[in-house]
Amino acid sequence: SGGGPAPSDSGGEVGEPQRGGEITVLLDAGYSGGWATGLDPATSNGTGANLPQNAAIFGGLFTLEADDDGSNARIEPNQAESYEWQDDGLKLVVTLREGIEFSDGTPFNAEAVLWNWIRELSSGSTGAPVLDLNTSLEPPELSQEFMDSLWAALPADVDRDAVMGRLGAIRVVDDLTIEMNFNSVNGAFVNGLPTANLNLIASPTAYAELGADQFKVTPIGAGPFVVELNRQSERLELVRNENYFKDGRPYLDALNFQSVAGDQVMYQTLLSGQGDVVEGLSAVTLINEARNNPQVEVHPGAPTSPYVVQLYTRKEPFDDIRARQAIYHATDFAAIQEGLFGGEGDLSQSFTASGGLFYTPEIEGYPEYDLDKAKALVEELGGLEVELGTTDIVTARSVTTALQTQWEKAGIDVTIDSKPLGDVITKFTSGDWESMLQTAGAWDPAAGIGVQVRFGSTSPFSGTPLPEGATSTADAIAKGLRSPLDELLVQAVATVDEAERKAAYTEVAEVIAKEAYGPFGVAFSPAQVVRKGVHGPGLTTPIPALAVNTGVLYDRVWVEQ
Amino acid sequence: MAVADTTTRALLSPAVGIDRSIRWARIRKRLVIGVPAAIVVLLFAACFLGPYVLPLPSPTGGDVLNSSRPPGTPGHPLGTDVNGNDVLSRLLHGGQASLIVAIAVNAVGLFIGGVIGALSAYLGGKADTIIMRGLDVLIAFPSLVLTIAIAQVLGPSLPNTILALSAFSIPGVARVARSSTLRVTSMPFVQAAALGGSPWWRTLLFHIAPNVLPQLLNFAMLGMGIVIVTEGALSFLGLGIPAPAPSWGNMIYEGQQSLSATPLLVLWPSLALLLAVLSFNLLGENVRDEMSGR
Amino acid sequence: MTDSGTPLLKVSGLVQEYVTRGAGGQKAGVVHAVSDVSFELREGETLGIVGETGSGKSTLARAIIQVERAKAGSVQFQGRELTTMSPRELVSVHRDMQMVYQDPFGSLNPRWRIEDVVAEPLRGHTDMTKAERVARVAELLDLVGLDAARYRDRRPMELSGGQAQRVAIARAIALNPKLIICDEAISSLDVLIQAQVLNLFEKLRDELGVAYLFIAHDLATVKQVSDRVAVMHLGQLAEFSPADALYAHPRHPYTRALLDSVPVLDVVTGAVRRPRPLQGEPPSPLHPPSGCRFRTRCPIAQDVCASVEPALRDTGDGQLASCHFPLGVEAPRPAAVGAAA
Amino acid sequence: MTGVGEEPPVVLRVDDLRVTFTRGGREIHAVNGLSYTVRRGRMLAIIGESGSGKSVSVRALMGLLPPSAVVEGSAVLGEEQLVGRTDKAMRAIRGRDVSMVFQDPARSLNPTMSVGAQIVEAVRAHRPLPKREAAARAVELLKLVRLSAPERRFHEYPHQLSGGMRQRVMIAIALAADPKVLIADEATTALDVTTQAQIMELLVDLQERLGTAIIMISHDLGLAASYADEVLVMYAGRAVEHAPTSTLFGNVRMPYTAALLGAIPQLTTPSHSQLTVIGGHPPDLGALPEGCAFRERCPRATEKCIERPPLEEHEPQHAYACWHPVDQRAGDVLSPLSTGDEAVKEEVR
Amino acid sequence: MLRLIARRVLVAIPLLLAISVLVFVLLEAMPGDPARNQAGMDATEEEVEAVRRSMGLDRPAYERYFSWLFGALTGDLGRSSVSGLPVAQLLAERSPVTFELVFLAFVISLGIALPVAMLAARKPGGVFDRIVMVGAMTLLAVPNYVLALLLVIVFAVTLRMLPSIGFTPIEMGLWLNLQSVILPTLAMAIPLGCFYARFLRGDLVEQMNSADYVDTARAKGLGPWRILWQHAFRNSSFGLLTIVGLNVGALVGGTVIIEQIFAMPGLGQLMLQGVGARDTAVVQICVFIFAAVAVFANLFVDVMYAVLDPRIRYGGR
Ligand SMILES: Nc1ncnc2c1ncn2[C@@H]1O[C@H](COP(=O)(O)OP(=O)(O)OP(=O)(O)O)[C@@H](O)[C@H]1O
Ligand SMILES: Nc1ncnc2c1ncn2[C@@H]1O[C@H](COP(=O)(O)OP(=O)(O)OP(=O)(O)O)[C@@H](O)[C@H]1O
Ligand SMILES: [Mg+2]
Ligand SMILES: [Mg+2]
Repeated sequence: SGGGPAPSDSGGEVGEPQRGGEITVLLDAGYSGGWATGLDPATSNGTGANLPQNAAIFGGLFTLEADDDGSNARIEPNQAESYEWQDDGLKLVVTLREGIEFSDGTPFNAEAVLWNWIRELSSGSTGAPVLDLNTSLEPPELSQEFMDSLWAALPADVDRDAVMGRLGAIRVVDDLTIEMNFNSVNGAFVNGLPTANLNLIASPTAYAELGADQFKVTPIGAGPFVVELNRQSERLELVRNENYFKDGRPYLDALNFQSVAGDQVMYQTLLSGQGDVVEGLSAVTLINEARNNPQVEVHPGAPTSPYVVQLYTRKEPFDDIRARQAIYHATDFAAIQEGLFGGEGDLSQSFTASGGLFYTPEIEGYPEYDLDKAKALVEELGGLEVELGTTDIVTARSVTTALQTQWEKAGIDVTIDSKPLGDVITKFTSGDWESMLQTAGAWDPAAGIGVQVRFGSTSPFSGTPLPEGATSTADAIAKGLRSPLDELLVQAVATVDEAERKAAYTEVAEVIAKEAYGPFGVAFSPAQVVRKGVHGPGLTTPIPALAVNTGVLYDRVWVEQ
Repeated sequence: MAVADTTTRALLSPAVGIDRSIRWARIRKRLVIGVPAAIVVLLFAACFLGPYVLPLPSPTGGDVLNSSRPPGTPGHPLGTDVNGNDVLSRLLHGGQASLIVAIAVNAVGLFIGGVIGALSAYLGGKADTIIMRGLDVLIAFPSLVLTIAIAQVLGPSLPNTILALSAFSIPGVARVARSSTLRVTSMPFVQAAALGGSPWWRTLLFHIAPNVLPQLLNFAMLGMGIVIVTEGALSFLGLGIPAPAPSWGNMIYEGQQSLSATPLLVLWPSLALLLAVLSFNLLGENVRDEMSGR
Repeated sequence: MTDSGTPLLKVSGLVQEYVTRGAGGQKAGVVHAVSDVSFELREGETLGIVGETGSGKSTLARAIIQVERAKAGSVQFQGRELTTMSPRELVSVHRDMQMVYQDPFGSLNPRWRIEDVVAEPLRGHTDMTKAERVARVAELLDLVGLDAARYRDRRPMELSGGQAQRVAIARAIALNPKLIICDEAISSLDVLIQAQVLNLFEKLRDELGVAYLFIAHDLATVKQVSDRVAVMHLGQLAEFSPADALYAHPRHPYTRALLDSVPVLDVVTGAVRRPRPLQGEPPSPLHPPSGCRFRTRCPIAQDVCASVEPALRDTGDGQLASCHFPLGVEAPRPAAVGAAA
Repeated sequence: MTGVGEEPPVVLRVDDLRVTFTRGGREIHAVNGLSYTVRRGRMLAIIGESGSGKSVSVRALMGLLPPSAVVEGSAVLGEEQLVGRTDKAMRAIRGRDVSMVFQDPARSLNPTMSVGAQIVEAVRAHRPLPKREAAARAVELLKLVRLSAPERRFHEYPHQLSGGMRQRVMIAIALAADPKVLIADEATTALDVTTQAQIMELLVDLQERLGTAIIMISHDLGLAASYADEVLVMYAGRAVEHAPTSTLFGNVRMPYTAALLGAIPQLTTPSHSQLTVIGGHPPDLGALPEGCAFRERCPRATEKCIERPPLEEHEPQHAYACWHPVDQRAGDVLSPLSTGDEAVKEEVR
Repeated sequence: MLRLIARRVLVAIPLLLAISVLVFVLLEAMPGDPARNQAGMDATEEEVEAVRRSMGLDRPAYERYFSWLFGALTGDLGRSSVSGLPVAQLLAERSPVTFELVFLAFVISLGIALPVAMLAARKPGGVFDRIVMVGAMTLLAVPNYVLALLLVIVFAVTLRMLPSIGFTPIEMGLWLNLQSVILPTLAMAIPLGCFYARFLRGDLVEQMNSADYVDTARAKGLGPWRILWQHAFRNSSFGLLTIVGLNVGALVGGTVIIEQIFAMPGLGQLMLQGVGARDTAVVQICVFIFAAVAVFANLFVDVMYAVLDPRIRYGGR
């Protein structure tokens, strides 16, 4: 990948990892610090956000790792030993590591994975990936015991035929091998796994013992830590899993997660000694402040998701490409990067950044900042009035304010509408918006709230034009219609070949630029701020954010004693 | 036989000043109202005239390349904020918003609450009971929640903020209005007015209102500070006057999100707020004391 | 009682009760503030009303002028029944019936100028022009002994108590009323001022022929202005007599007790008569004694007083008293006479 | 009433008492050199118009004036000088040597404390009695003031008592520590005539039984005449006439006193008789005129009155401050200003 | 006394019902679709419809209100649409935190107000009085969220004496529990205490200057403190009580912000999250509890009047 992230400020020699100790990690209550729907991967709606908790409790079949400078990020098998695509990318075969046990001592085997995957796909969690599974296969004979346990773990009103279909597509090959059969190639599937609930495998025995409600609170996995206390969305206290499959790990005796409201309080709490790590501090002023504080270290993340100003092309004013181009020409993200982010982060003309896959900093035909052109276009349009929405987060608010200023210089009249996430979602789904500042992409652009969600014509969070002949999103889905951009997006995942995918994504970026669907800007990743003496991959060495936040590898986090 | 004087005075004077010696008293008397009044006038002048008289940049649309400048930067006496906006300019414009909100909310509260309370007391009987029960509901209802709800339903904007905040200033005013109307209506001069053939509206307008209003005004003065502070609390919950338009409340809110890095951004609006609240309170109390001293 | 034509004011069977409420608003009892009071008042006559505190004097006044509607009974003024009148009709009645209150400052709106205060009834009841009103106000202020030029622009707080009370009187007489009700109108004034105001009342009576209902605690004051006097006790009329007769030979033991309680100083000789206090506590208006309400404190009470409520009746010389054993009257039972003598 | 046999000893000697308030930078001379003595078991009545300084003069003895008051002169009670004491030193005297009953019994009692507790408090303020004994003493006091069912009343609250009963409780409180002097500041003004007579009767009785000296303040000349041994008439902060009761009312010399008498309606005069009226206001205590303070309202005033007449015993035991005294015995009345109408117009200068 | 309480409770019932209707209406009026929120960002229309049905949102509003009311009355508060947990369980977890905060805030604010007001009223216009009253007015003007952060900076960050966030339940030790609530409590109690102190001081001074029974007490020879406490304060306490009663609503509502700053797992946080997610069952009951606390606080105040004021206790004559 491209240019590495800014070097960390840590300085000094990092010694050998030491065993023992305990840390408290502070999480933003508005995002990763909220786990109101619980930690059962099958029913949690927050799998994407609750990466830290899940990494600690479940570990995961696969993890995203990177070199110490954050480059060369790659998917590595963790509880899995390996994976292999077969049948031209239509069948994925995953082999598990031998000898892993859940923290309750029960075996972690292919059947357990099957049980989890079926639940995770069938329990109605909003975190469940939409997969094009080959459900036409006849399900194999499964033991009555297994089936009973599965049905007991599924919602009463589950669509039993669908479950049987999934049981046909996902099969246990042997005790350590499981396969998944697809109808179409999904080149992003494995890359997306670390943020998906399918990555998290919980103990079926424990589920049966604890019952659904309790399992949400104290789930049993095979990760490095075990839940000791869980106050939903407030505090999670974990202790070392003595049964952990990696020798000598985890280093820490105990790990706590504390949910805190807002950057200032998180930072303050860190300084007061009540926390050791702030996972993801995004207020630039505070990051700068922290840099000057000798008690703490600041480690910028490897940026993957640039800001994007999404434009709603299906109604005025952005149904006119000139209006969209005017926005492009009026937007000077370089100045914003300089002014708001102190020159940190990447400037990107597409939906990924230096830490992510398929990063292309410059896109052909991208309408660059050019105030005169913008003015001319606005004049041609006879003026332009725009509402610019944003999620109510400090940094995002600053960016919109800066954008407003820039756009107004071009004669565009801007009102800002900053709302909490829930309300932003409502605005999107009701189509009641004109332009929206969001972040696009992820480490793999297809993963998480990636390019498909922002630009696919049938996504409720996209403002790109509907496919020809479709009257609404639902209509398009029903008729199976696709816009040219949709086709490209499909292509980009319909192969497991990286080069092919990169080519397709470059084309996607070019189409977006040409059609002026939305200017991209700074990719800035929140920084990890840690107390001196805390080390670990994802904390003191950067790992690109898979979707929004970094997947810290908590089994390798250690503190100097 | 000073019986008469005491009853009348009691109506007009909720508090009795303390005797203070020395001839400071007279000077003090003037200062005690003059100083806060002067500060209030100055505040208004600074906020409503300042921006047009002083060579200040716009409070919004600052240059991001010129952000987070320290106080004393040429052209920016108080520096700039993260977005590169001039802090002094924001402070003065923010004052406009805050003062407008405070005055408007109190005006609305005073008018609606006053009318409700006065009518309730004046009508008495069933109407009074029904109105008072309704107010009980509003008073028991956590005001912040009500405000959040209204602000959510209507969306953040200056007029909606005023509306939402009024919702919880009304019941308080209504209560005060009711009790002092009750007191005034029980005064013989109101009865005398009826005997003098004054129609009810004349009585309400020319006898009751002028005697109830001072009390309400004093109450409103004390309410000014509360409104300004609460407007800030609304920002805290993502409501209130929408950014980038400044108000003292949302400046404090935005500043506190990086308080330890940029404490000055909180300090300036807080000081302005403090000054305003202090002088409004002092003015309200001293004017009341003065009126009672007559 | 009277032999002339229609009386100015005729009150009959007037009853007023208040429900008192205790903690939490539950009913604690009924105060019988005025119980079955009847009397008449002729034009230009002054009726004084005396009685202990809580005996219902003010309540009676309020019920007559209709600021509070009575529970039962009738009030006829100039032959018109007031208790059934609508508030609108009452407006016209108030032209001829005005009131002066105890607290001179309380009865003047502190924010109004004297001129406006006095002009208020003129504005409310007449359609005088502004100039006419100004002239009339000057006339009225002059009549009550205030220099119009000096006082018209002042506010009540800038007056002394006596001056303020005169303003209130000027307002009351603005429409040349037939009846003025004075509820303790001079009690809050200083001795010397009291005299001035009393003289003013007398003067107005002479010049304008006003009738008064003059309520006061002080028996001497009442005597000073009254033609007839009503003595109230616990909501009832104890005695109703021509003033001089009542003071010379009270019929009701209660009247006697009141008179005995007042120290008498002969201004000329300096001789004094010490009060002879009545024994016992006044009964609670919530639970008035059965029969005669005075019997618990009455020195001449008999058994019959506890069972039979005495009616107000003529005891000779036009003196009405509600007592089974009126004083100074040849009574059927010698025991009673002996006790009173 | 007086002068029979040995005069009882003097308990309180007030000499040239002066009280000055400072308000808004102006000095208000509320009391301007007041002197009198009170003897054991005797009653002194102080009468005068509103604002003549009656209350201020007695409150000065108790140290109950606000801090803005400056008290000068001397007031010796027994052996103790009352003027110039600190508040703390005054505390030991209040209630024990001199105590006070106020005008409005409804407001002078703490509505939140039982009657008994308020008396016990007064008892224990000066004698460290155990609670039980203090309570017994309180009941005794209630009996002393002839309150019915004292044991029950002990536990009742002021609002449960009638006005007269409340004033009896006030008197009980005032007597709690056996004071030498009891000050009754218009103690009966707020009461009914019937109750007033009862309370006065009680005071006289206590005075005789306990030997307490009483200073009684009143507007009511008749009341003063009926009960007091001596009467002192105040005007504008000064005593203008002072004599034993019968002497004074037997022949009023001071025109001001005569004016007061003439203005009061009498039970003995017929209805609709004219009252004698004088106009004008008491002088502004912030700017007292030279000479006789009553001069400007006095129908008998002459040039001479610009010089202030001293209060002197012009006749045996009859002191007054006037150059042109009236002689009631000689039939002097306060003409020519009998109707007061003209006077009314003179009112404001 | 029992009758008084019973009466007041009876009056409170329609009041609470009216409040519950008001909450319901407000929640209905808020923009946003709970079903959509629940279904997530990439759910299809059909999925949303299904969620809507499963949440019962397809029924008319009044029907939902009555079924909620019926449920609440029979002890079934429903489940949070966000976490799927029973609301009753959430309440059981959350209410102790909020109640502890509110209770302590009251105790501390009164604990500040009483002595300060007494000392100030002892010598009105004196040095202490002036300093304290200006100080009180100043603190009153500082928003509680700023005060909270300042407290944290001083006591948690700089002095490291107290935790800056979080709540330690009382089961883990009283001291730890108190440590965790002291800063949030102070942030609420200081402005409130200043308010009470100002009010009480004014009332006390007025009593001391103009109440006749204070004169009586002085005439008895009582010392200034005893007069202040036994006479002036007793009578001032009614006014204070009224103010306290009126304030409860505001105070309880104020926990919304304080809990957020201090990461306290209380009702305020729960409600705020609920509002964001249109979690009707949760918001409904939270607001209801807040209102009920205010209503019952006023009921308590009324009863206290009766306890403290013999005029009410023993009725009139
Ligand atoms: N509005 C009211 N509600 C309840 N009771 C009342 C009301 N007004 C008067 N009373 C009661 O009615 C009785 C008569 O009261 P009223 O005021 O008429 O007496 P009064 O003779 O005027 O006494 P005072 O001489 O004290 O003025 C009293 O016991 C009083 O407590
Ligand atoms: N605290 C004070 N400050 C200033 N002046 C005062 C104060 N108290 C009393 N005075 C003045 O002192 C004068 C005498 O008042 P005082 O109360 O002694 O009169 P009084 O004779 O008792 O009258 P009343 O009959 O009305 O009780 C009055 O003019 C009054 O205004
Ligand atoms: Mg009355
Ligand atoms: Mg006095």
